[in-house]
Amino acid sequence: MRIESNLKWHILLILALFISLMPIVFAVSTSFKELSEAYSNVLGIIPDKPTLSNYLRIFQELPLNKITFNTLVVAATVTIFKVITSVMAAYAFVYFDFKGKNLLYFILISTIFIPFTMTMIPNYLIISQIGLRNNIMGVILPQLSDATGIFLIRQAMRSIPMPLIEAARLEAAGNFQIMANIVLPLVKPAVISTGIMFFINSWNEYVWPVLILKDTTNYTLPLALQLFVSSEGGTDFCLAMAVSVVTMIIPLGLYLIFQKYIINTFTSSGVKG
Amino acid sequence: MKKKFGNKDVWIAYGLILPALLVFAIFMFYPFFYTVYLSFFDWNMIKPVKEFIGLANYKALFADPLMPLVIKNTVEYILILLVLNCVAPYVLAFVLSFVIKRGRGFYKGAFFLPSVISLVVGSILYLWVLNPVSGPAAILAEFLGINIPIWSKTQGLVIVVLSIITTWKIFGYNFIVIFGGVSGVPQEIIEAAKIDNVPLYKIFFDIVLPMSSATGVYIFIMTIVQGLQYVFTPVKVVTQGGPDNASSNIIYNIYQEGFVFYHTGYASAMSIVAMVLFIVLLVIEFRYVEKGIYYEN
Amino acid sequence: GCGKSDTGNEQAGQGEKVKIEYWHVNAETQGGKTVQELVDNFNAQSKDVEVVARYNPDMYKGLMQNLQAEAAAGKSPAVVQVGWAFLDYFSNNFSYVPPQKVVDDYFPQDKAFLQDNFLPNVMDLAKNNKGEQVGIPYSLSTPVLYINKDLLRQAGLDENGPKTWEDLIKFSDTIKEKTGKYGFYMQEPADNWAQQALLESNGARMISDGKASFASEDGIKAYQAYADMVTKTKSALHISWDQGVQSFVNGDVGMLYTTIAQRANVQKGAKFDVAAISSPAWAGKPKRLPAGGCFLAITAQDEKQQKAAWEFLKYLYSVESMAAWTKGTGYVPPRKDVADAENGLKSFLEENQMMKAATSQMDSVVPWASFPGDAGLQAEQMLLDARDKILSGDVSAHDALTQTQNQINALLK
Amino acid sequence: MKEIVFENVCKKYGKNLIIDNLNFTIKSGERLILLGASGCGKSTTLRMIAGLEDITSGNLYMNGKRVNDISSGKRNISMVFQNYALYPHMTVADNIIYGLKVQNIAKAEISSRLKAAVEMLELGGLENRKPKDLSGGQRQRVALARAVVKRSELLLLDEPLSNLDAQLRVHARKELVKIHQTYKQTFIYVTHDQVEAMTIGDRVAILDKGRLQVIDTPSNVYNKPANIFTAKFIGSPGMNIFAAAYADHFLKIGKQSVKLPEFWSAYIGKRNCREFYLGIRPEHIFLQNEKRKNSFVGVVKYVEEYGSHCGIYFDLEGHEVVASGTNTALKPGTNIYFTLDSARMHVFDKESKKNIGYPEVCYDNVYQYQSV
Amino acid sequence: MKEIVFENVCKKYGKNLIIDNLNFTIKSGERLILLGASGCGKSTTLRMIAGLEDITSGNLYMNGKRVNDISSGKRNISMVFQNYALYPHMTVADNIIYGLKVQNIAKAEISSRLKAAVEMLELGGLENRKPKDLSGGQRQRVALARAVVKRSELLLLDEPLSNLDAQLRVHARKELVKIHQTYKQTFIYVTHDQVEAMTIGDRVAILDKGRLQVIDTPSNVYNKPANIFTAKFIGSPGMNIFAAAYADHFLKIGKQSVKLPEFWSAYIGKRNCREFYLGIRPEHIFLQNEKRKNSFVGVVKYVEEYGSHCGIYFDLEGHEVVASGTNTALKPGTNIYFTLDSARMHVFDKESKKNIGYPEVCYDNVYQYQSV
Ligand SMILES: Nc1ncnc2c1ncn2[C@@H]1O[C@H](COP(=O)(O)OP(=O)(O)OP(=O)(O)O)[C@@H](O)[C@H]1O
Ligand SMILES: Nc1ncnc2c1ncn2[C@@H]1O[C@H](COP(=O)(O)OP(=O)(O)OP(=O)(O)O)[C@@H](O)[C@H]1O
Ligand SMILES: [Mg+2]
Ligand SMILES: [Mg+2]
Repeated sequence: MRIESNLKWHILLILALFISLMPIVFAVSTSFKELSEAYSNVLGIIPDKPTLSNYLRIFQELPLNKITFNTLVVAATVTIFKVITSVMAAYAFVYFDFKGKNLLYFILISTIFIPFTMTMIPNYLIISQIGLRNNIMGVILPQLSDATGIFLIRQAMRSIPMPLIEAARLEAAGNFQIMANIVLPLVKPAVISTGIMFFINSWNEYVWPVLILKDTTNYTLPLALQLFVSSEGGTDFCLAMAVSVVTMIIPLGLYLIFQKYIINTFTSSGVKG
Repeated sequence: MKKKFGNKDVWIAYGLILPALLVFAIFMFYPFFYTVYLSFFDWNMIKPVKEFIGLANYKALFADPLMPLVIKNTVEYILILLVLNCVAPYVLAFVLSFVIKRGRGFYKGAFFLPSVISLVVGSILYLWVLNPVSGPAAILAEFLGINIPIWSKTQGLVIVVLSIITTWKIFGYNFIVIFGGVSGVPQEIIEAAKIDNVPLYKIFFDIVLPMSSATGVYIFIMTIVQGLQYVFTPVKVVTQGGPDNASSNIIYNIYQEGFVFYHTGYASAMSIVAMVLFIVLLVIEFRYVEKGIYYEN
Repeated sequence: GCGKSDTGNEQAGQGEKVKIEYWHVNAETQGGKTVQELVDNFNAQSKDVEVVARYNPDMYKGLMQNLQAEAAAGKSPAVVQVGWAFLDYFSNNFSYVPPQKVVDDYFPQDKAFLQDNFLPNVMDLAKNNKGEQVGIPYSLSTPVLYINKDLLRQAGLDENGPKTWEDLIKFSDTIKEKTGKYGFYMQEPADNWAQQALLESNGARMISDGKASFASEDGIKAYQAYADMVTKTKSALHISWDQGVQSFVNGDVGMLYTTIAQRANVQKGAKFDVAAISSPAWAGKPKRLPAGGCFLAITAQDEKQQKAAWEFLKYLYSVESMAAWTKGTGYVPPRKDVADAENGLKSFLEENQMMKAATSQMDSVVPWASFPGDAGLQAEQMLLDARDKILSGDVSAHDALTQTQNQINALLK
Repeated sequence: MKEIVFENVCKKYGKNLIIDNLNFTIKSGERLILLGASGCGKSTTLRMIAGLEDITSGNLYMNGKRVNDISSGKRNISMVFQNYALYPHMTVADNIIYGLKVQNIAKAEISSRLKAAVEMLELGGLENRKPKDLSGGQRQRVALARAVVKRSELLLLDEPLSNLDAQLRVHARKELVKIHQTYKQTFIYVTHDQVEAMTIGDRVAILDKGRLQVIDTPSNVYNKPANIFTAKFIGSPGMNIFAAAYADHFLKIGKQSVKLPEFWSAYIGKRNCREFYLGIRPEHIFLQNEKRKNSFVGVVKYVEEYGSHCGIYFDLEGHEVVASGTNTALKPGTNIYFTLDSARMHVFDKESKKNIGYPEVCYDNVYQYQSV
Repeated sequence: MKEIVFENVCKKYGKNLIIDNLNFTIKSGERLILLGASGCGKSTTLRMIAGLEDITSGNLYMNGKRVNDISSGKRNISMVFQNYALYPHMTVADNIIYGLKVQNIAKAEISSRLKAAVEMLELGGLENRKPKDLSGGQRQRVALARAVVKRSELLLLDEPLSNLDAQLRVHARKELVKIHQTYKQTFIYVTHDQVEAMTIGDRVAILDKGRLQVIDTPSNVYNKPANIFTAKFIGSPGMNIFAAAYADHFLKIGKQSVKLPEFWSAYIGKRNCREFYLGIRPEHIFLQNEKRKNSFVGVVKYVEEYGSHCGIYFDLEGHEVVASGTNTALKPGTNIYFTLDSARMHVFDKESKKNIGYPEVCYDNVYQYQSV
């Protein structure tokens, strides 16, 4: 395809990027400032007097390693479980005909529209009853009932040309093999992007863990962030930004690792018909 | 017409759905019915007795003068969100897939970046960045001779800013997903259109959009769903629903009724009504939109 | 540990320490560290009690929510911080033991502890509208006026700041005229605390006889004067709290009316000559400043827990603990003797002149108005809505306050 | 090694009847060619055999067993799809051996089969490419290789060579036959190429709009077509067919008439055919430079050159007729004289459009009439 | 109506050189056939002309203007893609007219063109189907219809008829020529079908591994192939080529030798060719029932029947040779005698594999040597 004069597009894109990335740059830069500089040198991206004191403080005052680990466990468990069950269910919905399929699907998908605040109280009672308060399992469990993955992956599976499945079936490949060798590789982009979404959402989940977790050693990162945001005493932006940066690092790193992979999967699945 | 798998494999299908179904039963369906149950009671979460009041909560709901405002705010917010998070990423994905070649990977990575960051962080950041008196945006605007209005206390504007904050969070993800859908349109089909001298915007509307409509619908729904879920944080951190409820919306209102005023029954009724509204939307989507969607099978 | 159940506040086995939970709202920037220090010290010295501190985000409202959920699950912590605004709501909805009762039941030797150590007007803050002592005042904050002396001088004003609200209005307008910057910002969080000070100091009362009564002539006049600064002369800023404080610290606002609890933040952030002075009064009228902060209530349900709770409380209210607490949070100590004691705050107060603004106005402290009954929280929200209406300039203070008063009274019935 | 029986098989898409009551048997080890116009239902038939398409009504048997409800995987079949259906995410090599891997065949065996297939289909050097980086013909060869390595009992081929150049096609065709001779699979082969049909097929089945027209050996189909449809369908250019009449030993075409040989006169006379359709293939029209006894005359319209020979189109009493020849210099508008090879004439009933058959003498000589 | 000039055009995919220094001119209004083995770069060449593929180096001109950087849309081109590239979400009718709609052509005009195309390609009744509900051949016809309705100056056709049955193919081919005669577009046409190449092409270009082998009229390509590659590539079965020698008026093949006609002796003698490759097409081998003067002898290997004729494969001094014939009854192992049509013999240089040319007498008679 021809490369036309795309300068105007590039300018537009860079501008949009500037707007969307500025806050992040800002957060990182503030996390290395002293409070008085954060107020007086608002625009300075590189601090006049760069300091690590914010980071030192938060790591001294909080078991941040443990907290990060907790968050990772929660996000990873939730992601893995949801991705696996979503793929399984989506596969059943796309490649099987069975009684009540459409109704079941509709009911599952409808739950996407149930606000979490609505099921929060009963869920809290359940988690209390099975004794999982102040336990990251209690944070994990209710997050598992989420139909968005089923929805997205089903959409993706529906766009696989049927002849590919047929060809595999002719090869006497069983359900498991078709799923593993044909369907999964072809819906990889969808699975990965769903997984990323799950991970990020769970990583940043705040309302529910606040209710469940008590000890700082059981905390997840967003709760740790909340420790530095107080309305009455005023927010110490520098500390808050330092925690924010810690909160961002892992999902960002994971994304950067996966990004190449995603680009590859996107570009290698282009043959249809 | 195409054959699916043989009939006797049906139990496999059930087996595949079972794990998901189990979690749903415990953490979604049961709580849901419990909420329905609660909506017929007057209760504040701790009183030992729940007082059965029939449909009174629902009646009160429809009589509440706040409801029209809250619904209007919700609709406004969603509309803005849809423009910023469905339309814009679609255009961007199209441009990146079929118009420009250079820097594709870079743009993809960069646009996605903000969506990995927690909204609490985002809200705090924006509160600071967009401070109309002394935030960086205000200082920059001052160079250009522009005064930033005090949005957090301005009706209408406050919704726009909340939308911007959630957009910052949602955009990147939507973009990546749509990019996947858009770049799944076979190159040769675009080429066929290019040979016909079809202008770019027509390629977009006539070919790319319909062919990636499955993804589009997903993003459309997710934007609404996630948008409503996400907006909760900035509303809470930035405006608490103010000024004078100008930034409140259905989800925040449910929260406020349920967890600030402890009108548990009333909040439950509100949840039910909200959900019914959304499900009606969903049914409409299934009925009409789904027909126009192109699926490979 | 999956399936490991949490036995925290239930019975503890013999020989083991009794474990109790202490719920607080102190973020790391707002005394959280001190809470942990105090708890650790206590645990180290106590033979049979172990305290677990639990932070509750989103201030007292957040704590109240969590407590609600906990209660719904049939559990409760032993000691909780209760915000003044939640006094009535708490006493109506949760089961607690009056501290004196615990003392009387189990600790006869401490019988006079509360009487001896607290001013009666301070103790009264923690009484509900039925006159029952719900808890013990723990942290106190009052609104003070922070001033940017550089800006005042620049505007040719007295750098010691205004003494009355009337002066403050003039100061504000002058700053606006002379420097182009904003003259004044009064905190606008999701509560009506600062505004109560403004109104009640002018002779109005938020509540009288269990009914809303703020829309009196005095109340309306005070509110309108404040609103005029925002809408007419535009010398005062109408913005959210965080942003308002930020603007003051950045030097864009001349005077900031907010809680003493923000002292550390202002002091650390400001690069100009900053000071805190006592809350202004209306000319010729007495100041009435609502108490911010919280009291501690005992929510422990059984004897063992209640005993442990008191042991912990006694520790928290010791002079040393109180002093540490004040240093860590910036609150004003509710207990007598702390300010002047050598092992208390003596040297601290000398070094931190800003604190003086708050300690010196202790005699003007009144309870933070909280509307009785389940609808109290909703009433509070109505006041916030009224504030937005008035400050947006669309509705006069008279109309908005009157209407809101009527609505609240209708609700309270 | 698989016998397949169609018993009243019908297939509908929605309301459209696509396959209309198929009844025939494919013998075990046979190479059956499926011919028919575009859209007549060839691919659908293959797909039903493969179990990829439900059978709307009727029964399908394999080796005597009803298989309507047996899943594809259990039928031991390989197939070359018309649009290849290559796995886009796998390399060429992986595409080819995927089915073998699934069957847990030994590594060494797999790689030797892969090597053989790659060689046979000239895919060397492409093993690690993805399908999208291949040319059309290369993709088709990968699809073919994938079907061939499996060595299953039944090989379904849907226009497997359509995108290959002539040389490669000849080569692949021969290799396919070799494979068949080694493994004796049953072949069902869809093609539009007459040479392929004739050289590969043991029998040819011709479909028209979902209905079976004829199933017979290639040479019978070509030389003794059962009806006009078949006659016209095979051969390129197809058979010339035009209305003719018989009267008193004379064959009349329009205003022209020539005397028929006795064996035809007797045959037609006995059947009392007055008017009928006469069929004659282009290569059985003998062109002459000048008028002779018994010759017809036509007017040249145009000449098409095919390389090895040419097609001479001329007008005969209002019918367009084509004859094979080598003289490309014939000018449009000039007269042309010709005789018909009477041993290769076909006569079709006017009503039923069915072949009325041949006099005995034609039968015997059908392959030897012309000396080399 | 469009003249196209390739000037040192090269194309690389990664490191693979796919098109190697193309230099040739396609005349305005010409019908050019692109031939070549699978994977030789035909589609790539079309795609470069269409502007869908960047040109790695060299220049491409249209009507004298360099178009390397002109976008496809501005080139006024229609194209039939090898894999159709139909819009899957549009009906057949919409697929066909989409390009016209975009150009804001009047409704009436659109519908009349649609009607014409649907008729021409026998797509009636399918107008409202989606591509995935069509058979392979139907899809191809839709793709062809889409290209044809546009009436642009340049029509690029990538194996446009490969999935059609013989009858339809003949029909479509003729329609295409008619369209060309009406609109005088430039056609560039990729095909593997020799008959199509010969009948449609004004000239034929043959590619081998991305290099242009020859560009000439179809009859020259067939009858006077410039080199062995071309000679072998066109014709099916292809030309027989085997090592031979000349000595003293005699043509020697293995141990057999026959006397050459004088014109060949002189021609070869003059060029001092001792050893060379001899080429002879199957239809220029005359089979005899018994040994005659000047005839070679071979041993029959097998016979392939093609319907209108058959291919007789025999061994001649260790070379496999094929001759056209009609006698399918020849038994493998029997002796076969034949002569070569000396006017249609081709002699290729042993080193360069290039054709050394023909004696004058062959030249003149090349089309008339055999009487009809
Ligand atoms: N994206 C690509 N990357 C690498 N090689 C490619 C790519 N696309 C095509 N090729 C190679 O380029 C060569 C030419 O391909 P092209 O499609 O032009 O062949 P073709 O002549 O049209 O063949 P066919 O008759 O089989 O369609 C082939 O060998 C093919 O493998
Ligand atoms: N999903 C479908 N819905 C409706 N009609 C269909 C569907 N699939 C195929 N058809 C129709 O069924 C008929 C038979 O299709 P089939 O693919 O078997 O034809 P074919 O003989 O293989 O033709 P070709 O030679 O063109 O590939 C065609 O007319 C086609 O239009
Ligand atoms: Mg087909
Ligand atoms: Mg090609």
